[in-house]
Amino acid sequence: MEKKGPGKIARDALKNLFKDPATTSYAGKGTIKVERGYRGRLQYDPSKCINCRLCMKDCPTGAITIINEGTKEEKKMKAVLNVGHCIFCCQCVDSCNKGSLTFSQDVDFASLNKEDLTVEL
Amino acid sequence: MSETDKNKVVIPIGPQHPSLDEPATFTITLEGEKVVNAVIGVGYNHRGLEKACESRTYIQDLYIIERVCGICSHAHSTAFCMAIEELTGVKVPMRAEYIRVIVAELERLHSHLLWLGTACHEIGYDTMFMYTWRDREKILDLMASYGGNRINYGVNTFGGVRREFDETTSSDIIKTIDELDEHLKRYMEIALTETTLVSRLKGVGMLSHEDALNFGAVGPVAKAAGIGYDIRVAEPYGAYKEIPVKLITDDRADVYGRTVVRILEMQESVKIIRYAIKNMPGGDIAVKVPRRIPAGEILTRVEAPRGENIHFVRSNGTDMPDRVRVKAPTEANWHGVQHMLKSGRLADVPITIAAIDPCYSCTDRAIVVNSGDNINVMDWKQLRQYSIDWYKKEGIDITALKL
Amino acid sequence: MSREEEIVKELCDRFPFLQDRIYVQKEKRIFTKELSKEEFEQVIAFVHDEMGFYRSHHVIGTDEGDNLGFLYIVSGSDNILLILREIAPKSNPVINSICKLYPSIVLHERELVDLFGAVVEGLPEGPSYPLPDNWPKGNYPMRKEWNPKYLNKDTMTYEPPQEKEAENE
Amino acid sequence: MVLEMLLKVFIFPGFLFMSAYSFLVEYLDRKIYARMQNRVGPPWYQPMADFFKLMGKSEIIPEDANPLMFRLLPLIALASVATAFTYIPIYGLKATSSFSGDIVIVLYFLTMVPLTSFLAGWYSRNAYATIGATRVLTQMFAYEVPLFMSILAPALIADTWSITEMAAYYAAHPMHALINIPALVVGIISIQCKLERAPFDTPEAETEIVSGVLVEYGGKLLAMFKLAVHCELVLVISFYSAIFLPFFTGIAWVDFILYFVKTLLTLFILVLMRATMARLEINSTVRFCWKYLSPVAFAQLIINIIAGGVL
Repeated sequence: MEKKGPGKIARDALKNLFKDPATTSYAGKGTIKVERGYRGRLQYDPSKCINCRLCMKDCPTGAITIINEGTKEEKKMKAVLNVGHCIFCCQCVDSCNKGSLTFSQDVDFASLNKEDLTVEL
Repeated sequence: MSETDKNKVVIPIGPQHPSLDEPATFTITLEGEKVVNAVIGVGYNHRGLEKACESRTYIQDLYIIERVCGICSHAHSTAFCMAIEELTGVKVPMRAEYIRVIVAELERLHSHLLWLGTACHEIGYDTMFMYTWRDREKILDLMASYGGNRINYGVNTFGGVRREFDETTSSDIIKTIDELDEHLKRYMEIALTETTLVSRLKGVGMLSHEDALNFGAVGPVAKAAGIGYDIRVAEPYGAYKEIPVKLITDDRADVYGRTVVRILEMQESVKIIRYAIKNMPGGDIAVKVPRRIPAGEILTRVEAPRGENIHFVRSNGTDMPDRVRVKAPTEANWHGVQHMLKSGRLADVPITIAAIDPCYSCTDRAIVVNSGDNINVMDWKQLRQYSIDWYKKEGIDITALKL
Repeated sequence: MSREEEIVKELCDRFPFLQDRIYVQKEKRIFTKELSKEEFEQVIAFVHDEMGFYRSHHVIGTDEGDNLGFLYIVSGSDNILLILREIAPKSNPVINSICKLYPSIVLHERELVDLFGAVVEGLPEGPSYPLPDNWPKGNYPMRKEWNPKYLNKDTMTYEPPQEKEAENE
Repeated sequence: MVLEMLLKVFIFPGFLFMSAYSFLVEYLDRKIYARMQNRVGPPWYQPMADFFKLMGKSEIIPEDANPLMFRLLPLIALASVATAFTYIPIYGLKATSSFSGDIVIVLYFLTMVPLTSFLAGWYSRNAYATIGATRVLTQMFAYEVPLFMSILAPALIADTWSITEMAAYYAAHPMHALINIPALVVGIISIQCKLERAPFDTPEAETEIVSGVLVEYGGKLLAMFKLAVHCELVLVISFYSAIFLPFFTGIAWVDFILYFVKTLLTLFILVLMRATMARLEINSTVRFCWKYLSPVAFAQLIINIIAGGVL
């Protein structure tokens, strides 16, 4: 047991002077390190989609919309995602039985206009 | 701003104040540096989550419940999942239960590290604050790589967990917690020997054993007052039925006791994670749960990092719940805070409030953002125009300036 | 006999009216069916004073159609949750505060006042919780008939559709 | 002659040098602090960027405040620090202006800064600022005595009240400085206390009283106050190193480099103290100063009176 006294953390503080900092400077030059399993923007494969709309039903925020622009026989599927509403929980990926929805590691969607947040997948 | 009544000064701490992470008002009446009265006002974060849950399906609710609290999101979603699983009568695979425990303990680690950091910041001990947050970042990275997000991991689903726990994840976790264990030992050493820290924490925010019982304190606040009340031990759930958990208590009953309890709890969590990874059974990670939940009512309890979480779910046989009620640990501790603040000193107010690890969102839980048209959100151009107009009113024409 | 059954027996012996209205749901959970205000007060005083249920966890408000239900959760050192259900008609939802027995319940009782429109007698003075100060009077959001769609957030008034139609005509 | 004097007072080694050096000191202060905490820290131009940004902001004066005093106080603080700085030898052994007794003058100019910040807090008419102001005064009573005693102790051996003459004495007898080691320790703790830095930052405790006395200040006035505070830091470390680290070679430019070495060393110790301790409560600060610092400083004073007679 060490003795009591002030300034006990000095040892660690002085050691850290000679170590690389744990933080990185981001502004202007840095990049975001995205972890392996991080849930980012959705990816949509229209060929696999059967228009069951389970993803729309399960989406907690109503961010995703599946639209069939073609006819029932000849499907022309489209998915529209409101990134501003999406909470990246990826429940839709879990709900999709056909695997037409997956998530990517793309996380950078900042935009100055509200309209830009609605994207077609 | 100040009301002077003879020698008394009323100081408003909040709704915005550097020492509060979230809005709440503490109206502190001072006599010199001494606090003679404290009135707590909470409710700024009332978001109507419980009402929102009633008009959504269970699967949608799961994500709302997860967002009741930013820190103990897993504890809330576990309690909710347990309620649904009990109502439907499905048996969750043991592997899933183990994964839930690992995530829960990682969450406890990052919550307590966060607490230790903010507590040190409140008393102006910023170096320790930076160190603990540096370590916390590693755990958040682990959560991001396993769960998929740093805070709202979304690990739970009804009937199990959503992601397979692979070899890389477990080796990453072991590596990180080994490193963390070393650091925790050092933090404990510092907490016990650093005189400036001890002098700021000892005897501050006393809540005696009797008072703690009387006010229904939970979590580390109760544990520091010598009350061995921990749901993991009192009513083991999930994999805690198999994993040994050592109950941590302390009899100091002050902020210092709470600090010690939290550091010891972190060391205990490290042990639990090691045990759970070593003894994790194989098998499925989830079973299917029907969309319609049979009618009934259920009350589940979970030990969140801050204390006891109670979830009440009443279903009426449809795919939407009839009533969901979330009781967060901070709610139980508010009453104690009022008591702790009185007779303290102004300098102790922030640390006393911080010592219960208050989570205002949790407490207030319950307005949902409607995606209606009447919400007044300005985009960049509108905002720019607004500021130009505002300055014009002040007599400055920004557009005329040549820069 | 398990501890839960002992508690049920003790309560039934003391209060005959509880006979068929108290049941053990599962391990560590004892529920009662609806109790009137008088009945509830007797029981809660008894369990607090004589049966060692010193910890109050919560009071949950529920909407039971024409009535409001209040579920009081208390427990003692053996960690068995006793859930007492008090009931009051929506037209006159008056209940008594139990903050004399359990001081920490005040915040939860205030919530009943704001969210369910319960009249809690004996509640100490203090700020309302959790609704904002400009909340329209007489609106109790957790009641089933209240719908967040009709709350106008700009003017903070609650405009149910009938009135709107009337205005249109 | 007049021109030379003006140059010395305003450009080098006077006001301009002091402000420029204060930016460097502030940068090093923040950078070392950050690196000790395992952070990257600010870039070198950050203090200047902060200063010029604040200078560009409009000034807001609270309705209840006295506008004249509110505007005047930062300038008084800055002016008193700049005046005191002229008595400190920077380039060579001789200060810009010196007379017998300038130690006392510098000490009194040093108390001007807490006094102005007390008045600033008091005239802001804000609850936080008022509490901050009372804390500033309370703290002043705590550190004044040990600080004065520890600084007067070396002067007793040198038998002079002038900083320049004292520097000359110790340059001639460097070994005599060793007697002053207890005062050196007391001195550095009391200047930390004087500068209101952790663990003695109670008057501006951010998490308790927001930022204490400066809570209502913004824009140019805040920039002035901040500059005054950082110049005070420069002044204090220069003063401290001139008194306690009296190592001179007699060659002006070497001494000038030595001046930087000495002041930065002092700064490093101040930063280390700031980084490794938690904020004390105001009553603990007072107790600590009176119970430990003052007796040590007093003992040093007695030793030096005796030593001054012997040497």
